[in-house]
Order: sequence, then C-alpha cells, then structure tokens
Amino acid sequence: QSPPGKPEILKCRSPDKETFTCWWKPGTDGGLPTNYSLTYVREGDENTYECPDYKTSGPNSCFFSKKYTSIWKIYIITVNATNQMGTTASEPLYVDVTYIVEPEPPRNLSLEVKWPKDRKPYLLIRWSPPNITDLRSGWFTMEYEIRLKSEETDEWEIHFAGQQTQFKIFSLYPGQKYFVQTRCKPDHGYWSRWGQESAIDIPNDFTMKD
Amino acid sequence: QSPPGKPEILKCRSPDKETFTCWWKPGTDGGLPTNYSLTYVREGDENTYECPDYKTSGPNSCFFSKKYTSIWKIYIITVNATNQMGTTASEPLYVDVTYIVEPEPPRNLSLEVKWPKDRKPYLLIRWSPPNITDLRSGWFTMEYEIRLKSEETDEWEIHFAGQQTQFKIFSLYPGQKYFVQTRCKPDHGYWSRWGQESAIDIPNDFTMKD
Amino acid sequence: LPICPSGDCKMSLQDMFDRLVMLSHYIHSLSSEIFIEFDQRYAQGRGFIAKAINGCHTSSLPTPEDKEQAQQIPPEVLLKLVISLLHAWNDPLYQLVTEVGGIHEAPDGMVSRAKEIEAQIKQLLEGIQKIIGQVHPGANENEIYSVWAQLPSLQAADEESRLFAFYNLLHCLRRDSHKVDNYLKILKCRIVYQNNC
Repeated sequence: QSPPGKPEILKCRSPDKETFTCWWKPGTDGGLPTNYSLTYVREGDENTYECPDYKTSGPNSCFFSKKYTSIWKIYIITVNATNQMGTTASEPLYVDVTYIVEPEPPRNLSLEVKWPKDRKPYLLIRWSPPNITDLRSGWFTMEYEIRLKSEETDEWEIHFAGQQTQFKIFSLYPGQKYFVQTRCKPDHGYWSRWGQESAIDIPNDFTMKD
Repeated sequence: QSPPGKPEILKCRSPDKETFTCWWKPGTDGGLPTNYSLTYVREGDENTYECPDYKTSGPNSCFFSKKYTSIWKIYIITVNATNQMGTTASEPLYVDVTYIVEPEPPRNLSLEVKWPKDRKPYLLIRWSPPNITDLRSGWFTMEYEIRLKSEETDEWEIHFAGQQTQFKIFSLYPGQKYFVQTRCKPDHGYWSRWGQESAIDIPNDFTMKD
Repeated sequence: LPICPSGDCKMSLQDMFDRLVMLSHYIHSLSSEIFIEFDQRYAQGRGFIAKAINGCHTSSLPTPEDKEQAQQIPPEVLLKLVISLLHAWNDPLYQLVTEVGGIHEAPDGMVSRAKEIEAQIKQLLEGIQKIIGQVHPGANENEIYSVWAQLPSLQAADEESRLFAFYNLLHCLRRDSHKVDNYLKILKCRIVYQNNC
C-alpha cells in the first residue's frame, strides 16, 4: 500500500466561453480507496476554491457553470488524489477560458448539386456557424473543414475551407450516395467534433463533359 | 407665379464618422428664381445655424466639416426654398451622425493564386481600407465582404471577412476567369458600394488532390 | 494555453482589451437591434425622435463628442466615464426587463436581448475594473452618477406616454452603448497599440 499515483489533468474545454469543463485521468490508487478533488486558484484572488460540480460532465470531471466562469481571470487548476497513505497533487494547469474554446459544430448543413449553364456540375455545400456570442458580431474568426465520402468507401476526403461557409466539390463519382460533415475551429481554440451528417445522391450524368 | 414647391432632403451620409454631407432635391421653383438654404439645430444647443459649406459636396448639398460635426447628437435639418413669392421649408430631418456612416469602398484589390507545399492551392484576395478613413486611432473600425463569380455564372458568391484585409478562397472552378469585388462597412453603419472589380484566370490544375 | 512560467499568471492588456471590445461591440449590436425593432413596431409616425432630444439621463456626463475630444482625454478619465455610463444603466435595464411585459404584444426577442445586455454589461464592468486595476492602480474611486427617474413614465397609464418612455430609453441605450463601444476601441488602440491599430 502507498499514497496514490499522480493524477493528470487531461484537458479543459469551453463550448462558448460562458462555461467550461476539465477532465482528469486518475493515477494509481496505491492499493487503497482513493478520492479525487479538483481545486483552483484564480488570478488576483488569494483563496483556493473547490470544484463546484463534479456531476454534470460525467466521471473524473469538473463543470464550471456561468456563475463560476470568468473570462477575466486565469485559473490555476490542480487535481488531488487522496487515500489513507496521503495525498498526491497533479501538475497545475493554467486555463484562460478564451483560449480553450472547442465550439459546437456548424449547423444547417445543406447540399445541392449545381448545373451551371455549359459547365461541369458541382456539389455546393453550405453551413452556418455555431451559435457563439462574439461570432455573431463578426469579431473573431472561425475556420471550417469538410469531409465527405461515398457509400462505397470508408476513407473520408477532407477539405479545408478557411473562413468560407460554403464550398464547391467538383470531382465526385456519378451515381453514388455521398455523406458529408463539417467541423469548425475558432482562431485560437480547438476543432469541434464533426457535425450532423448529411447525405446526397450524385446523379449518373454528374460528369457531363465541359 | 407662386412660392416655391417643397424641397425634400434626400439623405445625409458620413464617410468617416468625422464629417458628413446632406443632399436635397429642389421642389418646383414657382416660375421665379429660387434660392435654397439649409439650416440646422443641434441637440443641446438652442441656436439655429446655416450650412457651413454649400460647395464641397456639389450642387444641392451641404458639407459639415469636422469643426461642425459631433456624434451622439441629433441634428434637426431643414432646407428652405425662397423666391419673390415666399419661402417653403422641407420636412425636418433628424440625423445622428453615429448612424449614417457609409464609407468609400476598399482600394488596391489584388488577386493571386497560391500553391502552398502541403495544401491545395487557393486564391489569395487582398485589399486596403478606403483612403480617408482613420483606422489607426480606433475611432473607426472596419469590416469587409468579398464577392466573386466566374464568367459563366450570374450568381455572386459572398464571403464575410470580418476585420481582415485579406481572404483565402479554396474552392474555385479550374480553368475559369473569376471577377472579384470587395466592400466595407463600419462596425455599426452602412455597407459601401462594391469597389473596383478585378479578374483572374484560375489555372486548370487548381484542384490538385490534398 | 497561455504559459505562466513564473506562476505569476497575468492576462495581457491586449487579451483583455480584445475581450472588452468584443463585448462592447456585441452589447451595442443588441441595443441597436432592440431599438430598431421597437421603432419599427411601435414608433412609426409618432414623432418620438423630436421629443427624445436632450432626453437621455446620461447627457449630463461630460462625454467627448468627436475624435479629437476623445483623444485628448486621459485614458483613466475616459475609462471612468465608460464606467459611469455603464453604471447609469443598472437600474433602467432592470426596469426595462421588468416593465417590457406591459407593452401590448411585446416581442420575446426584446426581453431576452435586454437580459442578455444586462448580463454582458456585468461582464464588461468586471473587465474594465480589472484593466483600471492594471493600468491605473489606486486610481481614485470617485465616479459621476446619473440618476434615472423615468420609471413612472414606463408605468404610465396612457399608452402614448408609456411607449414614448420605452422609445426614449432604448434610443439612449443605443446611443450610450455606442459611446462605450467607441471609447473602448479608442482606448485599446491608445493603450495597447500606441495609436497604431
């Protein structure tokens, strides 16, 4: 039997800079029942606080609701593992909520095959940004990626779309069903998960010559 | 012969949030030589003043230089038409320069196809803010939009570029000529008209695989 | 993630001003939306703008009215003016949210936006206090207060007076939130970028 192993804070993420969650990975338990607590100190504030909510985001996590989330203070977060033999603290993690945004994926994905006059058809993919405060005021930038694959293959084809909220795909297999997803990333933040999948059947005459 | 018809103030606009101009449309002249004057009262000041400069912005206009321009103040503006038979005043127009800002379009639009090592090629669009706008001090904050279309289509594709003065376009028709324009607006105000158009030929191998 | 090698974690002024300006921009956008919606639905043809002149409870605050004036005022004084402007809206915004239900068919969007503005102004104030603490530690605390005494007219029996009271309040909120947004953008360029934004 021994004191617990050193826990590790895996990551902290915020969907919209109004709340955030941290997750940790327990260390070894030293052969004894071990409890975990998350404590934090905020810049400019001497006090140490404990995690306000261990439940909302599931096991080994701490959820900071609006009430506990400030974009004006850096959080210094530590996870402590305690058993009968002692307590072991993780390395501290410094968190600035504005820099840990992992947004919700884009919304309103729409697919349309376009047939310009005498040109090759193409697939027009369009979407809307997720619902984030500052984005609506056009004040920070979001980048997007698209992935698509036909039902015949398992391999996704990924396209970087920069800041566009629409994208044209020219080369597709005619007569195939295609699945499309998009994801997004704020300029200093993390990629969202891939969003809702949409599907479209590419017509057989899709590669009409120029 | 009769007193002049009622003149009408068409609109007032400020290109830079530091000066502004109002334009009016004369009414009928009643068959007599008719003179026009513009008078205004400014919120917080009881006096009535006459237009400081009828020349700078052309016929039937009044230009308010910095010296005569305050923002967050309502101007009550009236145009008076006078001939021998009498004077007819327009309806008063209530104007706060804060909300009539419409800049000149962006300048120096440049287009360039870029071939980065590890990514697909893209079209880099760059521009400069309009000349007379002071963006350095923070008094004026500008946002931009781009539109482009290939010679084969009538439908413009519009992209919001936020405050950047460049934008990357990733999905374009290979082998096509594209026309590009940009416009701008203050953080809170009207869009400028679309600026000078530029064109570029997209190479045939533009959609090299990732 | 921002690294705090020395453990002395301090948010940079640039980071803080970037956030301030995002919030103030957003607050004004919301204020504009509420005003425009109210104006189109309830104020057309009633000549309210003529009556709204000199009608803002904050008009006594010595706020700059053009670029030169704004650039001549020392930053800490301009920051204090911004705080005075924001504090002047504590009570009116609270009453707006409370009383807006009294408007015939008040659109839901108005109430939710007013609440959002209230919440975002609190965020903004927190940020400004922090910046003042960093830029002008120990700056004296005296602040100019503007009294808002238009609650009775928000609750007036006759509809015309009540609608005008709302119009005037929203007109002034739009104006003052634009002032706050503009002043913070100037301060950002002055303090963080030495007037070279």
